[in-house]
Amino acid sequence: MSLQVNLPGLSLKNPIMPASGCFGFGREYGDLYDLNQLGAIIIKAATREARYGNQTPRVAETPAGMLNAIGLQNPGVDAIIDQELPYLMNYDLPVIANIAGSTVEEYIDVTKAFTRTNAVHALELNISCPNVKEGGVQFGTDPELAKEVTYKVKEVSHVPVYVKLSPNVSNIGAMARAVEDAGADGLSMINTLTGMQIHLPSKRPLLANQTGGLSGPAIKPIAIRMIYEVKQQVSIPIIGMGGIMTAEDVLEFLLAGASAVAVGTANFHHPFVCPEIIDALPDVLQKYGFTSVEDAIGKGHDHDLSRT
Amino acid sequence: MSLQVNLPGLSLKNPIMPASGCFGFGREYGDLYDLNQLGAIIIKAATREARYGNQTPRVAETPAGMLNAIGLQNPGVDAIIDQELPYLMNYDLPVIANIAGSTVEEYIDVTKAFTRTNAVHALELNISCPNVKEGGVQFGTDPELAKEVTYKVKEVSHVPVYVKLSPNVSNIGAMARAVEDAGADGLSMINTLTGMQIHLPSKRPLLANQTGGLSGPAIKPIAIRMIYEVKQQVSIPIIGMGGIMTAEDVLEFLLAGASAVAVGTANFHHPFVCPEIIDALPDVLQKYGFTSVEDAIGKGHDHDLSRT
Amino acid sequence: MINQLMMTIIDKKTIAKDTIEMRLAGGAIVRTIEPGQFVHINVGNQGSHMLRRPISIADINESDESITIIFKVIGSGTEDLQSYQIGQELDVLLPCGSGYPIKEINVKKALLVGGGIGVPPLYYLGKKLKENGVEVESVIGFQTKSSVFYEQQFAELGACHVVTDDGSYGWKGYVTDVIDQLDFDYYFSCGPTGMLRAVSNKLENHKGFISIEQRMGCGIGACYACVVPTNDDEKNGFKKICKDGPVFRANEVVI
Amino acid sequence: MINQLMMTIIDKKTIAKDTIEMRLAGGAIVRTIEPGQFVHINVGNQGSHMLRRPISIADINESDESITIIFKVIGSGTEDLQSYQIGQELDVLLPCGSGYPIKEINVKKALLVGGGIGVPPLYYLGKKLKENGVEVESVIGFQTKSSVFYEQQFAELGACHVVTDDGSYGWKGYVTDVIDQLDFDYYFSCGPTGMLRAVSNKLENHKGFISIEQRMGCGIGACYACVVPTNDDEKNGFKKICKDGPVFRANEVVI
Ligand SMILES: Cc1cc2nc3c(=O)[nH]c(=O)nc-3n(C[C@H](O)[C@H](O)[C@H](O)COP(=O)(O)OP(=O)(O)OC[C@H]3O[C@@H](n4cnc5c(N)ncnc54)[C@H](O)[C@@H]3O)c2cc1C
Ligand SMILES: Cc1cc2nc3c(=O)[nH]c(=O)nc-3n(C[C@H](O)[C@H](O)[C@H](O)COP(=O)(O)OP(=O)(O)OC[C@H]3O[C@@H](n4cnc5c(N)ncnc54)[C@H](O)[C@@H]3O)c2cc1C
Ligand SMILES: Cc1cc2nc3c(=O)[nH]c(=O)nc-3n(C[C@H](O)[C@H](O)[C@H](O)COP(=O)(O)O)c2cc1C
Ligand SMILES: Cc1cc2nc3c(=O)[nH]c(=O)nc-3n(C[C@H](O)[C@H](O)[C@H](O)COP(=O)(O)O)c2cc1C
Ligand code: FES
Ligand code: FES
Repeated sequence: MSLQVNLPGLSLKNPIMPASGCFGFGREYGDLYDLNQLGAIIIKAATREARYGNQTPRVAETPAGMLNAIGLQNPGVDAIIDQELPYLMNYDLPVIANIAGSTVEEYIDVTKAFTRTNAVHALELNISCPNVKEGGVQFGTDPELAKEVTYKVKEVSHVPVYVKLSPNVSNIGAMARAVEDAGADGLSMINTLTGMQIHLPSKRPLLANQTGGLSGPAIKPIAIRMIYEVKQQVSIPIIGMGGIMTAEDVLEFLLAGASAVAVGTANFHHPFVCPEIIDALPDVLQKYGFTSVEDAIGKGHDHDLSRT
Repeated sequence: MSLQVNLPGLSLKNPIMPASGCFGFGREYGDLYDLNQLGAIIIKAATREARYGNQTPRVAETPAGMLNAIGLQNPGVDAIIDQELPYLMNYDLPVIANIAGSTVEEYIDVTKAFTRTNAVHALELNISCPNVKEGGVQFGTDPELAKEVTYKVKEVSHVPVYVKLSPNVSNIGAMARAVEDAGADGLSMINTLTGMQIHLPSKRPLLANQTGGLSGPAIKPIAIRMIYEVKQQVSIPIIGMGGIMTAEDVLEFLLAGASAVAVGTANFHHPFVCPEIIDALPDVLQKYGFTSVEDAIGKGHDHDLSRT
Repeated sequence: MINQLMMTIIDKKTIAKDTIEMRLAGGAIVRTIEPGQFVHINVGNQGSHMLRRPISIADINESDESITIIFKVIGSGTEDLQSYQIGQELDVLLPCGSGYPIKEINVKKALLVGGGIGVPPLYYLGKKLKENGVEVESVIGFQTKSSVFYEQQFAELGACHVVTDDGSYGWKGYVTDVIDQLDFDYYFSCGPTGMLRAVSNKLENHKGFISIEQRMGCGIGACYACVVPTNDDEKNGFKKICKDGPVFRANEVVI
Repeated sequence: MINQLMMTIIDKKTIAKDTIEMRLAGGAIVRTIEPGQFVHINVGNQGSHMLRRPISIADINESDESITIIFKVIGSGTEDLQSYQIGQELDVLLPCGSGYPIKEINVKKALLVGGGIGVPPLYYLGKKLKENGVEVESVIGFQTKSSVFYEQQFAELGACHVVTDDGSYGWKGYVTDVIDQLDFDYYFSCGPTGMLRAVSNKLENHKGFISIEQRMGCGIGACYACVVPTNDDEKNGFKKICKDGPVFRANEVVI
């Protein structure tokens, strides 16, 4: 059973990768299992300078999900290149660098910094982090801004660029088409939905940042719907994510139109979830009549017209 | 402990009401318990003519939630007035009629029809049902259209009008301000988020309508966030809903800024949930230091500035 | 009147592949149950499932006021249900729906036609019919030998023909290959939609009742999840399977 | 190395109001545990909780390779944990975090200062210190008499002073009312943040270690949920409580 998937810049031995922000730069999970099992790794968001991020508490548990407001804590792109990427070069593992910023210039600068290294195989443009207040949200909800930042990053990037879409929009298709027009090589979807939990004893929002991003199984139906919708409107490939816990979930994303998937929150619930999904995937594909991963991609769309 | 809440057109003995579409027109739950225990009832959406709705399957279970695509099945506003409302007049129970339509004219006609009766105490304008394809979605995501339909319905309504907002938007605050400007007496939020589930054996969307509305505890953090955000931008009262299962959940909605709440999906899980929440509410309010329901409304906002 | 009860599991057996028989202690209410009605079960130990699962009532034991259910493990809800042990309690709504109207019809010889997990409700129906002096013959179909259950129980009610898709047990083929060779004045059928369609087509000149399935929300008639169009001329005519059904006159609804 | 184990519950007792002591059978790995480390437990029977719950390791029993945890039921996760019975298995990550570096310091007389659910990790610490010939004195604080636990166990390690907020047992007041009258060369403290702040202020001229809590995601250092700023001049300096902690030198981090 072939799990191989080829995407712009990425030759994946299987379609499973940890999602950005949920796997650090790989070291901690690398202590638990051999990262070479993974299809790829998406590392934590990089900004131009080091950021401390938000105050704590930064996470809350919700029904079948969680909220996070880490706030893009990271040591800055240069430190990531110097201190984190060398560790990952020990592995035979495509690296996708997630980049964030408050201004178009910051995105460009981070992208340029990554051109210094050949340890990164693709960029994931995080235009959707709901926890950055200085304007990050704007990029993710306004098609024109999304287009502009995509276009400018493409101009300076030496590797393919995937744009990560925010689900907090009225029209996900319009966002997807805008970034495709601007030259994006692929899409990542979805990022978290903006949510809040109020802590009853203190009568205030539990997260110090007040709002946080909702992830986990709770949001899976939204992710599936958005991927299904976008798949019909663009021709670039989609990396799907949002609540994946099992190999069955992966197949659901493939059917909806994702060509590969990322696993986020599930790593916290079960640290070995990625290799376990990879192990289980061939049997699940076979059970539902597929002969390879590529065979399943987008197959949830074939029946559209046959249904009454 | 006073559970009393007064809202435009509605004098509620307690803030708990079943949500539209989850309680029919009251008969079935009226067979299980005395509906007089409820604060009010929001009845199933009415359209001008009878509608059959979508094909089945119409519901799917999701992690901590469900999808529905009923498609506004109802016997039409005249039949509702003649055949359903008389049953509810046996109770001492404010009735909120949920109204839906594909065009502004349909909303106006349904509103006018309800002026024939004095059995309805308020209208809930459903501009957000994601399952109506002929344009219903448009009203819910475009502030200008929402403004127009609100304004026109207000012109012909003899009772206060609550506008039910869709969470499938980039900017919930803008929607809320638009309908407040147009004269809405209150807001209902949130309706369901558009989602999808793919049925692996058949490789197609499980719901015949393909997409459906996501409800239940899964969406509670999104509801709380949106209510919290809107509360800071409007001065009309909010009926909150989205995933309420317990009296603690009710308090969370009150703190976020809701003045009353509606319970939807939880009725399917546990048919006696509304009276049980009403029974439990006084102790929960007291546990967290409140002396009445009104005392708790909006109290989650008081600490905004004191937090570092 | 529908009740919500915490019912204690007093017996639990695997009676065929992935097929569990459970007995639940109820109370006086079980005496009011009619054949064809169902229970709506909260299968989650910790609210892990938002929707209840509809399961037919397969038998009533008046002496200890218990009901029997038989279910097949096909997904996450029935898996959780299977994990309950004797002595534990289940949160159950019952009795739901409208059963076979056997008091309102004049039947001498009944044919029961069941397929897979559609077999259980026919057992209590058959028992009641026999009690009322009706002659009962049954055809029950399964995928394969390991899935067969309750042959003995049905045989006690009258002639019982077992059919398997692959012929590994009983007759090979579908229930429809057998039923038109039999003699009866009413038929009663429950099973997958495809089977019900085939049965009601084949027996279109007979009077009969079918019991149908649909994904449910409330299970009590409030949410309109489980509607089925009616076969008459009324525009937008429909029935709710959870309340008006699951039993309908053959050809009453469009399946 | 952190392991994921299915650990069998071999003992379970209520030792104070809402306070449960559980023993979990581990295997050889328990011998590698240092005082102050914690386990990260998947408390949901059916994946009902996305996040694991961090609970300190209160004791190690080398003979049967088991660990002891003591937890207070304060919310939905600890309620589910409480519902597990002897014989059932728990999905546990262990050992997590960095413990008290007792091998690296030269301590003769140790003061343990614990508050509420901060008391448990100090017990294994005290045991190890005593094994190493260190004199141990402890001050453990609780809200009220019914919450007090492990007085006897601590008394076996050395002098033990119990304090309750309401004076219903032992000394009335806070642990800080007692500690500065005592003589020691290192202190070790664990408890609510307010208490830790008060203790480290009061004892600012002493060397000591504190163990702190924060809401966690991964529990292994990957998600940055549990950071705490460091007290040095480095810009953006921080530590991860789940990995670099939960034990820190007093004044190493900003609490
Ligand atoms: C009136 C009625 C009586 C039934 N009686 C029996 C019985 O006696 N024995 C038995 O084994 N099964 C019976 N079923 C089918 C049973 O309800 C499903 O097998 C069960 O709900 C599957 O749940 P799951 O979580 O294991 O499957 P999943 O596929 O994981 O369930 C997902 C959702 O789909 C629903 N669903 C899936 N299959 C069906 C189905 N066939 N009918 C209705 N809803 C479905 C579930 O209730 C749940 O909401 C009956 C169904 C109905 C409507
Ligand atoms: C390193 C460490 C060691 C701990 N050791 C113990 C111990 O030995 N005994 C004990 O009773 N408790 C201990 N705690 C606290 C324990 O983790 C919480 O009481 C528990 O997580 C509460 O879960 P809940 O679902 O019952 O509460 P909820 O309030 O329902 O939990 C909601 C979320 O908040 C988190 N949370 C709530 N309170 C705390 C807290 N104080 N610290 C961290 N996360 C919290 C939960 O883990 C969960 O993610 C420790 C915490 C940490 C960080
Ligand atoms: C703790 C946490 C941190 C995250 N950090 C980032 C990030 O830095 N950049 C980013 O693009 N997405 C980030 N995400 C979003 C995830 O990559 C993913 O899109 C989302 O969580 C949905 O997937 P899941 O449900 O599998 O977690 C983060 C999510 C979590 C839970
Ligand atoms: C089966 C079902 C039918 C619904 N029908 C309607 C409707 O007719 N009109 C409407 O405004 N909202 C409708 N809703 C939305 C609910 O009123 C409510 O806004 C939403 O479900 C969130 O609340 P909950 O999580 O408590 O269910 C429906 C929801 C469900 C689950
Ligand atoms: S399941 Fe709700 S009406 Fe039938
Ligand atoms: S909990 Fe994830 S880094 Fe500490």
